[in-house]
Formats: sequence, C-alpha cells, structure tokens
Amino acid sequence: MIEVLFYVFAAVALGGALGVVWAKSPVGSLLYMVATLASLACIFVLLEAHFLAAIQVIVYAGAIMVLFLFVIMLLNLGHDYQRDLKGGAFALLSFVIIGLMAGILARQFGENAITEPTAGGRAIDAALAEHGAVGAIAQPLYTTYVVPFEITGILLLVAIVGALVLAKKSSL
Amino acid sequence: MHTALVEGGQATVDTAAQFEPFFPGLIILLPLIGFLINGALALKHARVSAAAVRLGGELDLGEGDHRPETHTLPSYVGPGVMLAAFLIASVNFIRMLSVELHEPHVIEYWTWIATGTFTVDAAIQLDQLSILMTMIVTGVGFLIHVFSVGYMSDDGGYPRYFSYLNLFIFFMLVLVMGASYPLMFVGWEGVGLCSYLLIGFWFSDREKSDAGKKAFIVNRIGDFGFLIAMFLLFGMFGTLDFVPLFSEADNLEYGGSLVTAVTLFLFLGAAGKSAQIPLYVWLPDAMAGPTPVSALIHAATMVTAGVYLVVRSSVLYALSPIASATVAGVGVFTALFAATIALKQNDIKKVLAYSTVSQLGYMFLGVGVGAYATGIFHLITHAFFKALLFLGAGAVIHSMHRSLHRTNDHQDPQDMRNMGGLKAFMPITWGTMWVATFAIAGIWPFAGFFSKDEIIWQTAAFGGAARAPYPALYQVYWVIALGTAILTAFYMTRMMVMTFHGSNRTGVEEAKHLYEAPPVMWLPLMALAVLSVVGGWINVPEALRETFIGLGPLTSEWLHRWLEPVTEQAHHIQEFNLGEVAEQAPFGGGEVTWAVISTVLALATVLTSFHLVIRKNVRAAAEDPELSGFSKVLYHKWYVDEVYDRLIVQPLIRTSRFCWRVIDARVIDGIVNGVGWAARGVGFIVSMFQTGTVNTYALVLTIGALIILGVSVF
Amino acid sequence: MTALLDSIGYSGWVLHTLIWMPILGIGLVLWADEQRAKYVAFWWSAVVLILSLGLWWAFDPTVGGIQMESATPWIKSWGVSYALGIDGISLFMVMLTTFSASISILASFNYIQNRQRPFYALMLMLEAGVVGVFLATDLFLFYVFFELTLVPMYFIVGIWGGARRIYAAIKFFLYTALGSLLMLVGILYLVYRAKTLLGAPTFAYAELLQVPLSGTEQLWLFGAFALAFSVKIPVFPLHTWLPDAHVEAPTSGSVILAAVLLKIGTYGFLRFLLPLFPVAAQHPVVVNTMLVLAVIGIIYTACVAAVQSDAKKLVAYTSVAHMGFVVLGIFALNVNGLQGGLVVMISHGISTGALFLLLGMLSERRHTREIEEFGGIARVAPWFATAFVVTALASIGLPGTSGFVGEFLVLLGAFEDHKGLALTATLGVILSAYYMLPMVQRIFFNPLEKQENREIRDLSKREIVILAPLCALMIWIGWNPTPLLERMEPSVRAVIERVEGATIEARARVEDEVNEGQIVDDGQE
Amino acid sequence: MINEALVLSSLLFVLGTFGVLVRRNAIIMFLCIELQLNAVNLAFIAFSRLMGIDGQVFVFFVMTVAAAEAAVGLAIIISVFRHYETVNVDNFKLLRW
Repeated sequence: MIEVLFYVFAAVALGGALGVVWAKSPVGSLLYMVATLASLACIFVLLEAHFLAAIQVIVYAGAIMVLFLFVIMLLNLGHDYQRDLKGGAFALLSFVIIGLMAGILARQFGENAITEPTAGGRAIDAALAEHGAVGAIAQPLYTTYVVPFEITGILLLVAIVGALVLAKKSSL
Repeated sequence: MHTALVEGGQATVDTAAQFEPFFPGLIILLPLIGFLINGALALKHARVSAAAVRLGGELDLGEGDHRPETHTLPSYVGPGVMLAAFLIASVNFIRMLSVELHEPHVIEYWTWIATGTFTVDAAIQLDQLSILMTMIVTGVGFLIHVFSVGYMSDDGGYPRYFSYLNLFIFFMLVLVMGASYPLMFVGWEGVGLCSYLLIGFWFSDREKSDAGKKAFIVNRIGDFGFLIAMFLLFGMFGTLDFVPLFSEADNLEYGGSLVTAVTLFLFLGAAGKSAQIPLYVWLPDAMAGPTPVSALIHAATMVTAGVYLVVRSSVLYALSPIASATVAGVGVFTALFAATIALKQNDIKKVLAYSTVSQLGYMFLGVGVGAYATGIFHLITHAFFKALLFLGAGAVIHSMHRSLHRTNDHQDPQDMRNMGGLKAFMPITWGTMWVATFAIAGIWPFAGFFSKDEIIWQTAAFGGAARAPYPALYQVYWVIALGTAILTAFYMTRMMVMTFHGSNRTGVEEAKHLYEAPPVMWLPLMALAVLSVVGGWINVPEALRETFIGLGPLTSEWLHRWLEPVTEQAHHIQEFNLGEVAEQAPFGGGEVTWAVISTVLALATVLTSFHLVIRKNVRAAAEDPELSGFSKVLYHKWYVDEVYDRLIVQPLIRTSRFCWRVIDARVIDGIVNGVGWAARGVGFIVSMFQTGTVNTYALVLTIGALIILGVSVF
Repeated sequence: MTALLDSIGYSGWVLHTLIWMPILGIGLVLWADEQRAKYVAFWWSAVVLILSLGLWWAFDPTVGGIQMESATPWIKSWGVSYALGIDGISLFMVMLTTFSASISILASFNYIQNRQRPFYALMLMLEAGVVGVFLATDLFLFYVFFELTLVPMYFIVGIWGGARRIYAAIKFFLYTALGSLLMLVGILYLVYRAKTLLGAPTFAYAELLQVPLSGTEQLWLFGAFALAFSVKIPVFPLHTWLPDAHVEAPTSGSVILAAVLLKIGTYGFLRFLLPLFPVAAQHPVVVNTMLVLAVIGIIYTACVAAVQSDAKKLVAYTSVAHMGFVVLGIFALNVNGLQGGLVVMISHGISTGALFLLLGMLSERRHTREIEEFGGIARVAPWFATAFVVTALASIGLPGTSGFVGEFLVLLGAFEDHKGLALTATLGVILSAYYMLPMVQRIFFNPLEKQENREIRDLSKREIVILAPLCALMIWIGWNPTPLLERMEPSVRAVIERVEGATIEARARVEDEVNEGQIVDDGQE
Repeated sequence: MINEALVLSSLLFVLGTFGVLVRRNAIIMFLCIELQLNAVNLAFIAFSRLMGIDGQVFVFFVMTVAAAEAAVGLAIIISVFRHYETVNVDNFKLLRW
C-alpha cells in the first residue's frame, strides 16, 4: 500500500518538476512547483518525517511560493508567455550532462537495495514514540544543534534586513 | 710601537748584536700623516676655488706671503714628513749595518684578515732589501718633494698635489715594507691609485684624464696576475707571509709546473707595474702628469716595484728556469723595443719615458739571469739618474712653460724641436743632466756604468753556466743588451743636444723669458747629480776592484754582500741546479775586457751622435715635415696602441654592447616579457568563456560537479 | 658595555624591538603631519639603529649556533611559532639593515616631495620586514617577512619611481613572487616530511634541520629554494628585473634594494639552502652550475655595465657582478669563501648604497642621470668628487677598502677547489676598473663645459652626515675586518661542518640516483 | 523504499539543474534552484532512515536557508528588474568585466 502511494506521489512530483522546467509562464511554473512540493510532503510522511512534511506544506508551499508569486505579480510578469528556453547546442549539451548525472546518481542509489528496518529507522521510530513528531526533531535541534540553530536565526534576520535594503526603491 | 725581537739571544756569547729597529712604523705613518694634513688643506682649498669656478672664473692665488695657508703649509708638511721619514729610515739602516741580521725582522701591528684557515697580519718586515728600498723611496722622494715646491708653486691644486704625493709614498712604503704578499698588494694597488690620481692631476684635460684611466686599467691587468699568483701560493703553502713561505719553498721541486705558474703570474703583475711588454703602453701616456710625478713614480720608485717583487720572490724564480728565462727575455726585448721608439720621439718626457721602459727592461734582464742584487743595483742607480733626468726635464719644461705663457705663445713646451740652445739660459740644469746622461749611457765612472755593465756581464755569465737551461737564448739576450746600450747612448745624446745645444728655436721674444730654475729646484738636481756619480761605487765588481783607485777595495761588491741574506737562498738553488757561472763571455774575453769595450763603445756613441745631431738642421715643431718610412713607424711607437685598440679594446666594447642590447634586452627580457605576453594571451582566450551569461557559468559548474561525481564514483 | 647591556636585559628584548619598533613607527609617521613626517621617520629609525648597535657587544662571538633565541607558539595546530634568533651570519645583515634604513630615510628629505607620510611609513615597514627576514628562525615566519618586504618595495618603486615605474615595479614583483611561491611549496613539503617523522607539523628551523631527506628530495627542494633566492640575489640570467627596478626606484629605494634586499637572497643560501639540503648543496652538478652562473654574472654584467649611458643603470649592473662574487664564495663551500661572501655582502651594501646615494644627489641637482650630460664636476663639487671616488674605489675592490677584503677571500676560497672558474672570476677585477673608472672620469673629470654643470652645488651638511659614516666604514673594514670576521667565523664554520657532515654515503646515494636517471639537476630553472 | 526515494531525489535534482541551465527567466531559474534544494531534502530524509534523526534536522536548516535565500534573491531580482526592466538573464551580463 505504502509502496503504491509512494509511486503515485513520485509520479506527481516528477511531473510537477517537468512542468516547472517546461511551463511557458512563470505562474504556471510556480503552480507546478507547488504540486511537486505537495507531493514531496506526502512522500515525507511516508518516510516517517511528519513534522517536516507539515513544514514543507506550511513554509515552502505556503510562504516561499507565495513570495515568488508576489514577486511575479509585482514585476507584472504574469502575462509573459514568451518561451525563454535556451535552444540548440547549449540545450543539447545540458541535456547530455544532466543525463549523465542522472545515470550516475540513479545507478549509485539504485543498487544495494536497503531493506527496512535499519538502525536509524528504529531510532527514529523510538524517538517518535517517545517525544512525538515535533519532539523527535526538537530534541536534537535544541541540544546538539543549538548553536547552528541560533546562527540560522541570525541568518534570517540578516536576510530580512538585506532583502529590505536591496528591494527598497531609493538607495539608503 | 715596536715590539723587540724576543728570542733570547742577547745573553749569548755571540758577538752579533740584536737588531733594534728605531720606530719603523713611523716611516710609514709619517707620510700618512702628511697625506691627512695636506688632504684636509686640499679639501678646504677646493671648496674656496670651487666657489670661484662656479662664478665662472679661477681663484687668484696671490703672490708670496699673501697666499692662503692652504698654499704655504704643504710646502713644509710635504717635504717635512719625507725628511723625517728618511732620517728614521737612515737610523734603521745604520743600526742594521752594525749588526749581522740573517733573518728578516718582522713587526706585527694587528691582525689584518683572519679567517679560520687564512691569516695575514698588518706587519712590516725589515731586512736588507726592504730597508734599502725604504731609503731610496724616502730619500729620492724627499728630493722630489722639495723640487715640487718650486715646480708646482703656481698651481691651483697645490695642496691636493702634495696630499697625493704623500699618499703615494705611504703606499710605496707599504709595498716595500709589507711582510706578506697581500700587504704588498695593498701597496701595489695603492701606488697604482696614486699614479692614476697624479697622472690625471689636471683632470680637466680629457687626454690627461684618459691617460690616468689607461694606467689604472692596464695596471689592473697586471694585478690580476698578482692575485692569481697569491691564490696559487696560498694553495701551495697555506700562508702568504714571506718568512714562512720562503723557508718552505726549499722543499719545492726544481722547475715544477706550479712554481712556474706562480712566477709567471707574478711576472704578469710585475710587467703591469713596471711597464714591460705587453703592458708597457700606459707608461708613456703617464707622462701627462706633472713632471716631478714622472720622476718619482714613473721613473724612480713605483715602476721599479716589479723588480722588487721579483727579487723578493727570488727563491721562487730561482726554482723556475722557464719563468726566469721569460723574465729576462721580456726584459731585454722591452729594453730594445722601447729604445727604438725613443730614437724618434720629440717630446722630451716621452723620450725619458721610453728610456725608463728600456732601463726597466735591463733590470728584468738582470733579475731574470739570477743576478738579483744586480737588478736592485740598477734599480738604485736608475732611481738617481732617471729622477735627475726627469727633474731636469721638469726644470726645462717649467722654464719653457713660463716663457711661453708670458708671451702668450701656444706652442708645446715639451717639444724638443721648440727648444735648442738652452744651455745658455739654464747652465745648472744642463750640467746636471749631462751627468745623468753619462750615467745612463754607461760611461765609467758614472753610476750607470757599474750597474748596467754588470747586468750585461751577468747575462753572458749565466748563459755560460755549466748546466744553463737555454744557453743560446741567453747569448741572444746578451747581444741585444749590448746593442741596446749603444741605442741608449744615442737617443740620450740626441735628447740633450736637441734641448740644450745648437741654435735656440724658442723665438726671440720667448727667449727673453727663459731663466734657470729657482734654488729649491736646482738643489735637488745637484744632490741627484752627486748620487748619479757616486751611486755606482757601492757595488764595484770584484774584477774591477783593482782598477778602481782608492775606493775599490772598500766598496767592492758591497751591495751583493749586503743583500746576501735576502738572495742567498735563491743563489744556492741556482748554483745547485745550474752549476757555476761562466768566467768568459761567448766571444771570449772576461768581465774587465767587456767592461772596457762597452764603456768605450758608449763614449764613442755619445761623441759621434753629438756631432751627428748637432749638424742636423732641427726645425721647430710647427715647421717640421711629416716623417715617412721606418721613422714614422718608430715615431708612432710601432702602432702598438692602435693594434691594442683594434684587437682588444674595440672588440671588448662591441662584445659588451652585444651582451647588453642583444642578450640582456632581447633574449632574457624577451623571454621575461614573452612570458608576460603568453599569460595575457592565455587570459584572452580563457576570457572568451566569460560570456556574462549565468547559464553558461551554471553549465560549467555542472560539468565540474559531474567530473567530481564521476571521479568519486568510479 | 657588555655589562651595561646585560643590566638592562638587552639580549632578551632587542630582537623583538628591532622588528616592532619600526612597525610602531609606521603609526607615528602616519599620525604626524605631512611636513614633520620625515623627521619623525628619521629619528625613529635612528633610535632603532642605536638599539641595534648594542648587538655588536651583546653578541657572543664564540657561539656558532643561533643565540638570543625566543619562541612563542603562534598557530599551534600547524606548528608555527613566532621564533627569533641571531647568529654571526644575520648579525651584520641586521645592523646593515637598520643602518641603511636610517641613511636612506635621511637621504630622501629632498627627493620625496609628495605623499611623504605614506612613503616614510613604507620605508619603516620595509625595515621591519627585512629585519624580520634576517631574524626569523621559523620558516613560516620567515616566509611571511620575505613576502612582506615585497609590498613596500613594490609601492615605493611604483609610486615614487621614475617614468617607467609601473613596468619596473610589476617586473620586480612578479619575478620575486614567482620564485618565492616555489619556495613556499618547498617549505610545505619540508613540513609535511617533518610531520610524518615527528608526528606533528613544525616550521621551526632547528627541528627541520633534523629531518632526514633523500638525495632526490634534497635536489628538488634545493631547486625550489634556490630559484627563489637566485631571483632575489639576482643570479644571472634572472637579473633583468634589477636594472629596471634600480633605475626607476627613488634613491632611497635603490639604496635599500642594493644594500639589504639583495642580501636576502644570499642570506637565504647561507641560512637555509646549505644547512637544510647539504647533500644537494655539494652535489657536483649543483655546485658547478651555481659557480658557472656566478662567474658568468661577474664577467657578463661587468661588460654590460661598462656600456651603459645611464649612471644608475651602470651601478645596478655592477650590483649583479658583486653579488656574483658572493655566490661564488658561498659555493666555494669553505670557510674563506663563505666569510669572504659575507664581507662582500656587507661591503657591497655600504659601497653600492653609497654610490646610489651619490648618484641620487647628483640627479637631484641636475635632473638627469645620463653620464654624457656631466663632466668636470670635480672642479665645482670637489667634496662630492672625493666622496664618489672613495666609494667607487671601494666598489671596485681596491686594497685598503672593504671591497678588497671580501673579494680576496672569496677568490681565495674559490681557488682552492675550482681553479679555472676562480681564475675567470678574477678577470672581474680588471673589468671592474673597466666599467667604473670611465664613469668617474666622464662625470667628475674632463673639461667643465656645460653651464648647468657649473652651477652644481657641493655637498650640503646633511649629505656629509650621510656619506661620512659610509666612507669611514669602507676604509675601516678595509684595514681592520678582523672584528667582523671573528664574529662570523663560528657560524660560518657551523654551516660548513653541517654541509660536510652530510656523509659520503649520502653523497654516493645521490650520485647513484642521478646515474640511474631518476632526477635531473635543478639548481637553476 | 529508501532506494526509490533516493532515485526520485536524483531525478528531481537533475531536472532542477536542467531548469537552471536552460531557462532564461531569472525567477524560474530561482524556482529550479528551490527544486534542487527539495531534491536534496528528500535525499536527507531518505538517509535519515538509515542514519538517524540528524538528517531531518538538516532538512530543517536547509528550509530556513532556502527561505532566507528566497527573500534576498528575490529582492535582488526586484532591484535588477528596476534597473533593466527585464528578468531575462541574457539581457544583463553583470558577470562580465
């Protein structure tokens, strides 16, 4: 059952990704992207990452994609239907390269089939059982990774200020 | 100042008392002090006169007592220190006379250079040879200093002149008193420096300045030989101090290649300093300096340093028959060669210059045939009569110059064709110079006779030795030496006649201003004239002892005996390897016979040439026709300068230019700049990938990622 | 004197002070106002000079190794420390540096008219850098200082230089930087080997000396180090940056360049190349290559110098010839040669520095350096001429001046094992007269024809103060070099023993490897 | 399922890369970068089944950084757009000197 669901969501995600690359209009790309993100969120659930799945939907699909949409609207690009794909030798070369890359990666990940349960999986299951979905990730986040966590906070602050400064009309 | 010899010999029963030096350091120090005082005065004066020159004029010196102290003090300081040095040297000489000194007396002052393996002290060596040389240098030097007071009195560079002269004496004394080769080399190059400064004393004249430069560079070629010889000696002995070096030299193989190399390189140095073929070319040009300088440096002292060097190294030369034959050969050929050039020169100083080269050749012939004491003997007599000749010429030039100057005549005051009949105006100069001429011509009983004749005789005797290395060669030398003696008599007589005899060619107006030199100038002439007569009596040959009335027995072979401690080692080596020298000349006849023959020949030549030249109608320089044929070749000094210029100087300059403009600027910098251009070219090609399009960069980035991925996977 | 120095703990702090005082001075100079900056810089450097003079007494001449050592860890994980020390080789280089820094700052008073503060700040920075190079006993620290000297020199030439200053500055920078990068690779390899041996990386000189290296490694490393130092010296054919840099640099830049920057190269040979790679250093191919290059340098550059029309360029070329003598002495690999080399370094620093000063004074007066423009100047500037002649004579190695002692010892040392080469090098003695005397003659002698030359002033008081100590040193060293020689001897001997200590076995090993064709000689690339 | 998730992650990443390479619209290129980030997130989560919870923590960080990046990146695009009136990257070759 889970396998089937995985394949369904995987197909949607891939289709969405192709759409992102191929869609003519930016808004179209954006919507395909939302689809991909949503199906990825589902796959996260299948992989027992419930909290991240939630965040994926709330932060990514909800916040970041809306930010993109705002910008597209702000710049009035919504009606820009001109194809902006590069063509010719460049696209061909790019295709060959990413094909090779995909081949290498898929081959690498495809072999040596891993069967659950693994040690890591058991540990996550135990953590989930003990702390719940949020607590399982909060536990390491506020202990082992507290310093990176704080730094991330500062990064966000800097990003806010930076974005303000850059986007402001008149220079400071 | 002086450290007495400490070896406890005083208490022994030996009657030979210890030699106690009398402030020998002062002999060297005094001229240095003189140099410092005169140098300070010169610097002081130079600032004043420079201010005048800057305003476009010359500094007026004023007359007599009104002259500034910079022009009065040197007259006392310069000769004063020389007299003091001479007196101290004399005291030492007298003290040495009264004792038997077999080993050189070495006095160390401080360690000059000391590395782990090489040590040389600032030390002076007192022995028979060095004290004799010191006497000559300070004595003749003193006389010439006195002469200079008169000769240079009106010159703007008066204090500078005396400072150079004192400095020269200082270095010359270092040269002769130094106790090691490096210290001798200090003096060696130091005198070269002073010679350079004094030749170019009137440096505003391009030719004179050039002459000084030429002297220095040619001397440096010789110094190159000296340096190499020192390096070889250090390799052989591990020391360059004379005493240990010569005492170990006994162990060397006779005729060994190393000792031959050393002596030949040393001789290259000597040839440079003493103006022998092929390095003689600087000396005639050196006549550009003030005439007393020519007398002191280029006749009496510095140029004889080469002879001193060979005698000092006599042990080494005795060990190398090849080097000795070379020394003698170069000497005798130089003597002949220079004499031929002297035949046709018209500049009074040039004649004397070539005559000096020629006489130096004789000295080298002497030391080359192992007659070291005889070489020194000729050095001494030559110092007297040649200094006298130069000073006499100086007096003539001084007088001529003043006369031409006062009448605003722009003729050459040194050209003998412009002189003639000066006997009437300058009797003392005339008389004393004739004494010198007799001496140089080798006429009995003047000084030159004894020394020159003995050299010629020793050549014959050496060639006839039992195991002489190249007997035929020495016979050739002997014949040339005899022939050159005749040439000498001829050109000297020619010079005297052209200058002093015949009709006066200066011009009527000019003749009114010709005077005898002042006493400060002719007194040294008189002193030297006396020495030119009696100087030879210090070493009357054994064979002539009886013929020389009165003094003979007293002074017979005195110099030989005096120098015995210095030369005996060399003589032993020579005698051991070559056997006794001959008693007979190649064509028969003993020493006395040939002495008589040569003096008669010389006298005859003087008389004949006197009549020949006086009858010849000499014309003033301006009217004299161009020479042709062989005379022209001689007049132009066999075109040696031109040949050197073509073969050495110009190619060197061309090579240098080639190195600079082609190798440096094109090849090396070409490569350097080429690398720069190549880097730019590569950059230009690579910059084509910098399209500015983000996608391209992303593609390249991806390719990079792919490569890393591929590498990490496979 | 020694007691006095001991009582103030002199040897404990002096080495640090000599580096940090000038750096402190940079701040002071930048803080002073434009017109006073030169006085601040001069007096500050004079204080440094006086402080450095104490080394003469504080230095223990009986010790061959490095003394007054001190080390503070700097970057512990790399084994880098701030370690200073001095020995008989660096002693005189340090004193020469402080001395010539003061002199050249004093000589810039008139020459530098614009942007004075940065100029004097850079001069002090240069002083600090060079002193640091000579004192560092940690290879990392050494490298830092080595590169640090480049920067101020680059700006001094590039900002205050002549017409082609940019070309000259860049040429100078690239030449030197290229060589030094290879040296950095060499240092890192050495440290890597030390790490495999000792377990931890270390840059300390004394510990790196203990690292055993195979013959092949030594040859490669020798090549890397030698290239860096050969550029600095400069050894023929890497010398072409020098004439350009000298000609374009302001007087004080030339003085510092000639007096101390070039010495960094030969100092590097003595301090690092010979002791660290003793087997390579006595490999016959290496020795012969270096000697031949040195001799070519002596003869070739002397010839080139003789035909220069620009007086400064002439003197620049003679620098190459003199440094050739130093290299010759170093690779004679005996006490005489090494000591001679050191004396030539000192003497060249003094005499060539003085020549550049004099030429600088001359071009300040006439605004040209073309020899043909001058003539007869001795008549209007007799003191100037006297100083110049004395300096020129010291430069060509007349006995009784400092130049002779060094050249004589070098040639004496070289003659022991390499007769032919030493004989050829001795020709340099003739050639030195061939290039120097015509210049002296054409500038100072000959008729005084040009009106501009007639107006040339003689030496001013300040100039006399600059030149008098230089001339005095030239003559003093010429007559009494023993105090110098005895201070450097133990250190030089230590280097020699270190080189000779590399066993015959090791030498044989290298030769085997060469015969098997594994390596080629790389003494010079 | 871990293998499958990883393969999916690779494909998504490659597609994102392709998008960055061939699209000229700066916003869409940016979107594609987000796609790449998401592919990486997926890989992290898949690996966290093997290695433990740390992978998920990392995803958390990636998302934060992605948010910050989106904010700054979009701001840059806006200011560029103001200047050039376009977001087509062929029209502003800022990286060329």
